[in-house]
Amino acid sequence: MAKKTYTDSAGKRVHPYVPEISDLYRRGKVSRRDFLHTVTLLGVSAGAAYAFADKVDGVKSLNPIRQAQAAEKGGVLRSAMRVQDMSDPAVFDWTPRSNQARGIVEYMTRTGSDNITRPYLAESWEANDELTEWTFKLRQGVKWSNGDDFNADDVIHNFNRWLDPSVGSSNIGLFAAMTTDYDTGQKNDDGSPVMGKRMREGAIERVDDHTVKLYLNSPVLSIPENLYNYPAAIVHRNFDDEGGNLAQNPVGTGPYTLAEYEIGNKCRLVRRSDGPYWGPEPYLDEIFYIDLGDDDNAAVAALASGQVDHIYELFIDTIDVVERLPNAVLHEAPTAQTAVFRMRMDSAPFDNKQLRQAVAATMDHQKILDLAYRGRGVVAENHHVAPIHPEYYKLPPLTRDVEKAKALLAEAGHADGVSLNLDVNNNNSWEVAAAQAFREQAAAAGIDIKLNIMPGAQYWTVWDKTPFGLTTWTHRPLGVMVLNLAYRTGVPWNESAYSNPEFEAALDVASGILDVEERRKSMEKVESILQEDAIIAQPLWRSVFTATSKRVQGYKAHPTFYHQFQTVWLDG
Amino acid sequence: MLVFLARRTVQMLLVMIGVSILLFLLLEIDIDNLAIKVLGPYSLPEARELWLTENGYRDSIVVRYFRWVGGVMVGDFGQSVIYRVPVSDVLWPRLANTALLGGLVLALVIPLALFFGVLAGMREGALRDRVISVSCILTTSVPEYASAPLLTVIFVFWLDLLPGTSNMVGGFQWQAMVLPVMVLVLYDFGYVARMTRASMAEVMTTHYIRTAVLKGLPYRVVILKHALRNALIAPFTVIMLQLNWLLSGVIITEFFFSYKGFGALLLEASLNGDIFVIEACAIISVVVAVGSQLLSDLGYAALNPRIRIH
Amino acid sequence: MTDIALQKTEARESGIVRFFKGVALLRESRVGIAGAILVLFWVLMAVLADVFLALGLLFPPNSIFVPLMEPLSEFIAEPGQSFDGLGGPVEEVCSLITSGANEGKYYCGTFWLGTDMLGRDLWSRLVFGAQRVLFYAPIATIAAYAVGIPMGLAAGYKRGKTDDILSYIGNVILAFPPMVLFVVIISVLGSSGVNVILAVTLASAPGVMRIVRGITMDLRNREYVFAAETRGEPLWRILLIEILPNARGPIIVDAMLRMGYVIITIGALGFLGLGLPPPDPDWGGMITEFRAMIIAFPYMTVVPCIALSSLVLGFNLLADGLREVSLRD
Amino acid sequence: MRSKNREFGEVILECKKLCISYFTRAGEIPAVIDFDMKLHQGESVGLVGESGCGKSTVALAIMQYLGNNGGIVGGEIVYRGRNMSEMSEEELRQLRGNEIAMIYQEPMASLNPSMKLGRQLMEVPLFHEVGVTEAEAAERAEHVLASVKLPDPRRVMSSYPHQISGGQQQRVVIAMALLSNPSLLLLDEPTTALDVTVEAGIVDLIAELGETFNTGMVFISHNLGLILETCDRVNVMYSGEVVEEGRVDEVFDHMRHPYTRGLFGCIPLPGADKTARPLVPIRGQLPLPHQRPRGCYFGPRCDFFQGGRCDQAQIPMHDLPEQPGHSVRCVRWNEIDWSTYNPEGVSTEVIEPGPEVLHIRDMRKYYEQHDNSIAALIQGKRTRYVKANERISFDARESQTVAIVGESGCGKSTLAKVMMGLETATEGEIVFRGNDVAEKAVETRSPEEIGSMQMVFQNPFDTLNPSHTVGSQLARVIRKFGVESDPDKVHNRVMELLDLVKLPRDFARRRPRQLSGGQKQRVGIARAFAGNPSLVVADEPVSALDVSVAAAVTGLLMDIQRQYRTTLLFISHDLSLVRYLADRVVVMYLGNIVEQGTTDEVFAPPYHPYTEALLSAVPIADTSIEKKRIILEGVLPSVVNPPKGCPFNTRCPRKIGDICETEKPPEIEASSGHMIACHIPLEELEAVAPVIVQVDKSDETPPPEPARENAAE
Repeated sequence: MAKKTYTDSAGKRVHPYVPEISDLYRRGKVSRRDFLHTVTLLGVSAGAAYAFADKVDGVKSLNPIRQAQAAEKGGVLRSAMRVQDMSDPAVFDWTPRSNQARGIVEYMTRTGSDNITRPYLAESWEANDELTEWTFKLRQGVKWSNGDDFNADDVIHNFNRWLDPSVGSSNIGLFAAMTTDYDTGQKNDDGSPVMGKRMREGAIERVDDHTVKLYLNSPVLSIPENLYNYPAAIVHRNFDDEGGNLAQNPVGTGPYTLAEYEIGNKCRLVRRSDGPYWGPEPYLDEIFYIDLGDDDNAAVAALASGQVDHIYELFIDTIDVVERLPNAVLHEAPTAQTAVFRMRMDSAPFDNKQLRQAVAATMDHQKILDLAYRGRGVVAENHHVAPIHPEYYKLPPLTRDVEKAKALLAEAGHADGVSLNLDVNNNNSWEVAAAQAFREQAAAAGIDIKLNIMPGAQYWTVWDKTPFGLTTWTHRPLGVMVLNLAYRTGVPWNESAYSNPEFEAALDVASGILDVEERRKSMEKVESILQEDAIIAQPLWRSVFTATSKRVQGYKAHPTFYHQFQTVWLDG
Repeated sequence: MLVFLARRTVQMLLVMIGVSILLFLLLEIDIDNLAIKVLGPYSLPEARELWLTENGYRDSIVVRYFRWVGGVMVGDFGQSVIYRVPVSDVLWPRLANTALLGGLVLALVIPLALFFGVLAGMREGALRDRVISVSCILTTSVPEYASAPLLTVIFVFWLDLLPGTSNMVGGFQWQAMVLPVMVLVLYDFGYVARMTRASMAEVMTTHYIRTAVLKGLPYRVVILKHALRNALIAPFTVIMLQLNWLLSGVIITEFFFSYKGFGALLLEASLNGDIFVIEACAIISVVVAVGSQLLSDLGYAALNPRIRIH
Repeated sequence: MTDIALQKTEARESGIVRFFKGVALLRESRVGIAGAILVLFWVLMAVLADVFLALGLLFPPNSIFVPLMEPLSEFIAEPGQSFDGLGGPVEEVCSLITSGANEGKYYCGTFWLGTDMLGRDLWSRLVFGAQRVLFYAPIATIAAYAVGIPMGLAAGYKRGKTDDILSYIGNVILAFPPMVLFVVIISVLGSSGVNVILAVTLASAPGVMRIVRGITMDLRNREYVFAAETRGEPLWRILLIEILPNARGPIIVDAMLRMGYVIITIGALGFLGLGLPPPDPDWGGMITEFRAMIIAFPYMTVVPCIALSSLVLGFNLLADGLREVSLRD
Repeated sequence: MRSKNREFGEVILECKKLCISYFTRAGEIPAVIDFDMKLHQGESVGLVGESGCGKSTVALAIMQYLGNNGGIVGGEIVYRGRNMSEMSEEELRQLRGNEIAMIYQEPMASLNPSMKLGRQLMEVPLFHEVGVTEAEAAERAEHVLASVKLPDPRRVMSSYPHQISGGQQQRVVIAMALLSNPSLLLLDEPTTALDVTVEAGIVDLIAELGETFNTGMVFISHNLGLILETCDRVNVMYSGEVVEEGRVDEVFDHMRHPYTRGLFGCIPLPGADKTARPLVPIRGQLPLPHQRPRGCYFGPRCDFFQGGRCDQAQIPMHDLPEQPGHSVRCVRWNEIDWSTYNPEGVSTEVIEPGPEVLHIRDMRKYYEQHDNSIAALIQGKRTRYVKANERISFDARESQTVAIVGESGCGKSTLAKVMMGLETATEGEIVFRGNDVAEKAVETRSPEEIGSMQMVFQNPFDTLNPSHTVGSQLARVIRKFGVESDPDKVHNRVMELLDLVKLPRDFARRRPRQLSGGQKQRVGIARAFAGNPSLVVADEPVSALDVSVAAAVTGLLMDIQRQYRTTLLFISHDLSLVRYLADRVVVMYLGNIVEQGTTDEVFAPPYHPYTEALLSAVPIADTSIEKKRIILEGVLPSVVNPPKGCPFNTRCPRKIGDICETEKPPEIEASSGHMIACHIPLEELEAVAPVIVQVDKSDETPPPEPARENAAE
């Protein structure tokens, strides 16, 4: 079948799926959110996508990027956040690090708090029908703070860095379709060579000064989204030659530069004065990150006494307090962040499926959500796909069934009950609370869970080894992303030692389907298998919270805590 | 005197050697764990092995110990895992902050405790003594982590008088010192005051005080010239040893108020497995503690003429 | 009467008599009485907690009912609701309300101090927390004495090399600020009840040793010790029979003070998240747990703060009273 | 003794019907009842009595310093016509240390340890006299230090108390008291904490100063001999009351109160003899203040007690018409016929000593002392020797009492330790019943060996373990020594032992806390005799007891010794007691034996100069005794650094020359078994007059001034 080329009103090519999904949307088969999310990923501008959606829905939505009226310029935004090492953006493994760098270096794309990905340093992009070739048009007229022009060389240099195993960037996993396996030269214990991944020859092409093209060896829809993943900030092409340290040599395209920086203490970004910023000038003169330690209460107390204007993340315990503070605003963002009680399939007694099912059957998801998270989220269904994921398929709701759990337990040979040790990390109080609530629920079926609460540092040394642990997973825009990361045989993050060929086959099928509706249908099987195998008992998807003082305007909480302060200004 | 000083210094060094061995054994005997702590939980076993070999951790434990001690002696504590900078870069500023906090606390505790202790001990069993003693027991019974939230509720949320944290990133703020200092003073004051009281009360029953009174000296002179110096000998040692307790209390208080001090650093390091920082903090705190003991010995000798000639 | 029988009944009778005499002496110290009352209150609560639970006066400490109830609120359940830890269906264990706004619902008790965010009864947790702390603190204290007393006796009696070595070990440990030692130990060993006991023992034993050593150095010059030596009594007998019983006065006073400090320490470890792991109710842990909600629900934090401080205060006052009485004697 | 018939000035202090009480939780406890006293300018009044009789309370009441819980509840103290209770605090302050000064029992405790002595002295003029400059005060202080015969006053001024010896400290305290030239001096047991030879010097000084300054003195002591030497009048106190008062000679020679009489019966005066005229203890015990009987407090212990008279109303003082100023608190004061009352105890046969039990030859005990100072390291002299015992040789026979006499630091306790096996001898032999035990530590001795050599200790308050009952402590010893092991037999043996020391059997269940000092000491004796020992070492067994109790315990000890034919090694500093009970005497000084022989030999010339000084120093409560006064100069040398040559050469009043400083003195055998270690030729020593001379009592003329030897100066 000959390929039909679609163009938009401006004559620009659009991906063939765009008209299709537009049609589905018009017919009500696809949610507004799914529609916006997908078409923007496929290169349709957010403005056009919103306009189309507005037309269909007959509403006038405000463009979320530009809604500031009466914004005042100037001021210092003081944000309570851990201040960490920020020397190399490619190896960032913690969001606060990227936030420190966000004002200095920028990304190719930008995903808003509405889960919509928009152009940033890339002006536009398009993918071929198979989603294996992606062309990015770079914005022109962007200048580095050292006066150089931003061009394709910068982008290619960054890809080279990310996909060079010696750099150690986690981007290598996100852009795995651009890599090839190679022999690292080291030997495994069994004598087989240790294989690594590195950039495939010809995976990236410099089309012209402002165009690059990526060649993938398998279809990936999330490339534009991945380009906003926190380690994907674009650094100058001479980054490595000039020391490879952003903190010491803060060259970037962003509107700010680094004025003060002390790990564990503070990080101050000030408006750059060495040349005009390519985009609209941000309102804030300075962004000042203040490290108040791991203690949430200190941050709240600081907010209460006006020492900070913004808190990076609020834990659930403090939201009552913040709601009561006269000068504070609580911001909530629903996410696909979760924690799973995961059972390691290769360790007794969890090698017994009935036992795992019994454990899962005792869980009252709603109650844990209410108790441990004040109901601020949605219940999860033991399959690690969230309702906000576009491919989410709604299975029949899970109900707690203590009798069934007892029966399963008896089948598993533990008619008199069983005693289990659960490792829990105490970094987040809600996890400890959830563990305690679950413990009481399981006790009703004769499952005695002993909680082994430990500091995060300790937990993260055993998280992928302990037979029974409560592990947090962060937000990812697509459900299959986590499933691929954590539930395939032998992948490094497969903390539950899960191995089910049937599941993997179903997941392969689902991952290869572009059609949202089709993919969703195929997810039914994926989700059901996971639920049935009961390797995780997953109570909830949580909202995340940040807080600002009342003088902070134009702020929206981001589900992954990425700071987008371009639209933020301060009153008074 | 010099002999005494030299002997105490040698003893102090011996203790330091013991402490360093203890710490080293506690924290660095399990080098695989050390590698995980340093390189992170996601690091590959090969990388850990490489790191261990490259950094000499496969050498014998004795060699490693001396290498480590050698580093510590010249102020090289290694590289912080969380801060990614040499430990000393983080440690010294933090220590300076704690010194400020501790200095303020001592500056308040010493005069207050001595004053009230002497006042109470002057007339043992009198109402004044009872009120002071019971108040001291009361404040000593409320640990820092109980008084800190209570005082925060009162002064930060209700009265809105003081800032709730003392991070001082925006520069020094005296207001931010008030709560941490208050919390530590409350807890520490009672102990020193009661020691002073006990010492004073004991001195007041001695025969030489009777001699002084029956010599016809005015009461004021008896107290100031005869009782006080002798009564202060015991509290002096207590005050210097108090530094040790202060360093303990500082961990909780700094944690509570996000004060960027040495105690918060140690706690954070230990929660995050930043072993070299833990080692450095522990060593430094012991140096401070043992050093204060030396000072206390010297002070004791200065106050107590009987010690001098021995 | 035989000699041994005589000795035994002697010891037993007089032991009891002396105990009551000691208690009676305490009567003469008002401060001591106040301390004894505070300690006794919590000890009774701790000992009787399970009885109260059986009588329905307390809820199981970890059972989850209704989250975030204010103090004094009544536990009203809808028919058909079920709560683990109530001991049965609402209809059976709670009383039916026959009039008023809640007519037709069931009254299951009162949350005297309200409930926490997990819906657990705060008062019950406080009482069971007392049980935990009054379990771990005495064990840790006794363990510290079990280690410190023999060391102190040996060092104080033998002097010389024995003393040098034991004192050196003590000095090394005492050189650490206590909390630094706790943090280091717990961060190496991990947090659990046993490790808390271990840490406290390690950190306190040298202090005990110093005290016992000092007393022993004084007592070893007593003539009855001299007499025992001239009889050729074995070392253990001299230490345990001749010296130790006479050191009990100061040791008991010190033990009371130390107990207070151990309670503070356990609380501090709980506060720093290094203490007894949840869901065991732990006062220090409760303070941390609720601290975040201090403005919204101040009583939640204040109550464990007061409970802990009152128990510590009790031991401190008791020690003061005992010392006062023992000095008078 | 002070000269009689001295003229005194006006009355400076008068106590009228003084009653003092302490207020305790148990209620009001009367400490002093109905106390009357008059003191004239220049007069010296003694208060004498056993512990707890209230004598110190009187002194503190005069100072108006009774503490928080004491108070004058009746009567008044009038100082120069003014009632002291009505004085303001400031007036009192002006009086204290200025007009009324006090000298205390423990000089070390009475001086501020952290203040230089000069400053402590200077405070007196600085705070009492207007316009005195520092320089003047310092000059005065230095001057007064010289007047109390302290060498090098300037050095003393800049010293701290711990840097000078105990005797010097007491001189400083006296100097402090004299600085303002007080008209009244209160001395509370000023010499009790000091060695006898030092005591003699202080007593001498006080007497001399009292006369020079014409000061009124209240001298408090438990020692009748001291009172005799220092006072004009004496008040004998018993349980808070004065029972007899009068001029010293009248009271001592014509005592009328049974208690006074009893007291004298308890002290070993030169005439006493353990077999012929043993001491007579007062029976019973001092009543506790809240358990005093009605009427006469001494009633229950009195041989002349008459029910219905003595136990009715409070007894008033009765004046003796024939002796004005001599009064007595006894209803039967003129009824008792003392001439027919035979207070002597039951005399016993003299026991012949048996075979030799203990044979010590050339025993040395050196302690090594490691000097870790840097100076010592440099010089290479890291080890120094403390010569605690140097060449000790003496023997003891069965049933014999051998006394070892010496002052503190003479090495007698070390000797006891070596014998008991707690230390092993450095050299020499200690042959006990045929076995050399010199190098046999107690752990290596058999229970039988241990049990056959036991010890009675000095301090009744810690001789018994307060944590165990009397019975269990005795039972332990019985089992330990293998005397009995069957529980019933052990129990019986415990009962026997209690019978032996004349304690009720139910004491077995008591704890030491419930026993008095004397009772504890009896248990201590029972414990020592539990293993049927052949040798008992008694280390100052009665020195901490009151005289009446001491007499009883001494008597008991000797009874048992006699019964068991035990050898008794009696360590003591009390020469009177030694003379009374010992068969042989060994005199030690600084680790060396300076003289040994039978009691009679040692107490009569030829003396070793040290023995001579010691004898002269002991106060004797007998008006018919005349003594030479020999005051030893200088300070007792340290055992760490003993003098070369004769150990006594630094203080010896008879030093003959350089030889004393360079050569060890030879042992002269004065007669068989009487050895003297001295360079002075025997003839010269034999020519020395006896120290103690009993004068004829029928002579009513006042005795002459005590002879003063030139050597004393």
